[in-house]
Amino acid sequence: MQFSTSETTVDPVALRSALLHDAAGAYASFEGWVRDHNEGKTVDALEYSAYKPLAEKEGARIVKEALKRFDIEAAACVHRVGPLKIGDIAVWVGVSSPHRGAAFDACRYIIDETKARVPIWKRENYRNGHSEWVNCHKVNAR
Amino acid sequence: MQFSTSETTVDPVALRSALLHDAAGAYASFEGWVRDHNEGKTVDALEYSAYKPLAEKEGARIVKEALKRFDIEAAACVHRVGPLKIGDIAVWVGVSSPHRGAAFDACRYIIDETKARVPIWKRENYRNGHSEWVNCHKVNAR
Amino acid sequence: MKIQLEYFALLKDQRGCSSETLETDAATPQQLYSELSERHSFTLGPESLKVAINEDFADWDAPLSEGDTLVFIPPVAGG
Amino acid sequence: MKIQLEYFALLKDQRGCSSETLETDAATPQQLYSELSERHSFTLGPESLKVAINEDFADWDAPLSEGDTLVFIPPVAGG
Repeated sequence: MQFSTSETTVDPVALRSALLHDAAGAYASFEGWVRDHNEGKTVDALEYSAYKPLAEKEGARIVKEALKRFDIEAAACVHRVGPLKIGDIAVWVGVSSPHRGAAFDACRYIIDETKARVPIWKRENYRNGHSEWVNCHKVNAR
Repeated sequence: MQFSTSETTVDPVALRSALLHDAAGAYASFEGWVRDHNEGKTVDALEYSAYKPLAEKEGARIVKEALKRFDIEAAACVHRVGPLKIGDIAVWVGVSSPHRGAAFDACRYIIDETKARVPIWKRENYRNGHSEWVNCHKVNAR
Repeated sequence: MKIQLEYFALLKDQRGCSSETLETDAATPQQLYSELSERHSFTLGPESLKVAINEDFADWDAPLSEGDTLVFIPPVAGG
Repeated sequence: MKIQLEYFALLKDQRGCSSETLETDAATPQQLYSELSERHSFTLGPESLKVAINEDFADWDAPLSEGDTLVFIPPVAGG
């Protein structure tokens, strides 16, 4: 599957293996890691929530767009859902291609479009006791 | 070590671990894989040769430049030397940073500069019995 | 007609549930969001939301049909 | 004076060895490459090479000193 959501830890090694091709000379990958802070606030934990059927449909469209736009061999993206800890992989993107320019461009396209278009939401829990749905501009007591 | 040459298989998992930081939210990596063809010729095997002291010095300079130019946490690059097989990792670059733009930009900077400046040479052995030092414009009988 | 609604993120918190079936006369998502927004004091204006009908993106003025599943999509924050 | 030379890639193949110590009157890498190029029929012109003296990049017209290690660097092809 070129785009999937995952309730369990993302394994970059296994995911990378699926993109190996003898004809591919370049491999670019991206990982989004859960950070310990955001906009000056200390983050203790967070969760991702997805509207799963549409997230996987829209994600698959994004990967297909990348395969069409760039000269690449293969590409995939996995996004975690559920509660995550600091340092966990929140999102993983991998692209293999004949040459490196296309691998970088496609990798960046996939993560940029995923962040902009895929219906997944992040709730951050801060050390100060508040939590917030990121980008929804509203702070709620935990 | 931020830049090294390696006689043995490159292990992206171990190398990635060294770049983990709680403050880093983004990780971009690049791998150059040995391809089975180049410019229309079938490649059976190849070797990399390095002028090691200067390669490691120049490589370290490149990584330091990336740390200065881009808002990143950590970066590293390893280049294989000696005989390689199809599918082997020839070069690996990893960068961790607070935000993804800088991770991609720094990763690309390091691989571009490494390919342009670091004294490492590639000899490809072709199925037709010839071999060639790539970029030296001279075909020798094997 | 009956419309199935699913709520996510801030809308789910403000509605206090993740899904409901509504009997409504609203002809479009726009009309329905306007009603719901008033009833539940949603803080997100329609300009910051997207709409999905039956698991695909749709226009705010798409016609609603009996049995449709409708989702108002708050600003996303994946990655 | 004595200069230590190391050869890599195509230059190593064409010279037939990876290093040698030379007694030379050449004052600069430029003069020395010109001599060696003629002697060993090197196919790479100086415009496609770089120069390193004592493990760092140097200019073609840098002065050579007794005991220097000199490397002519063919077009690189890492990655």
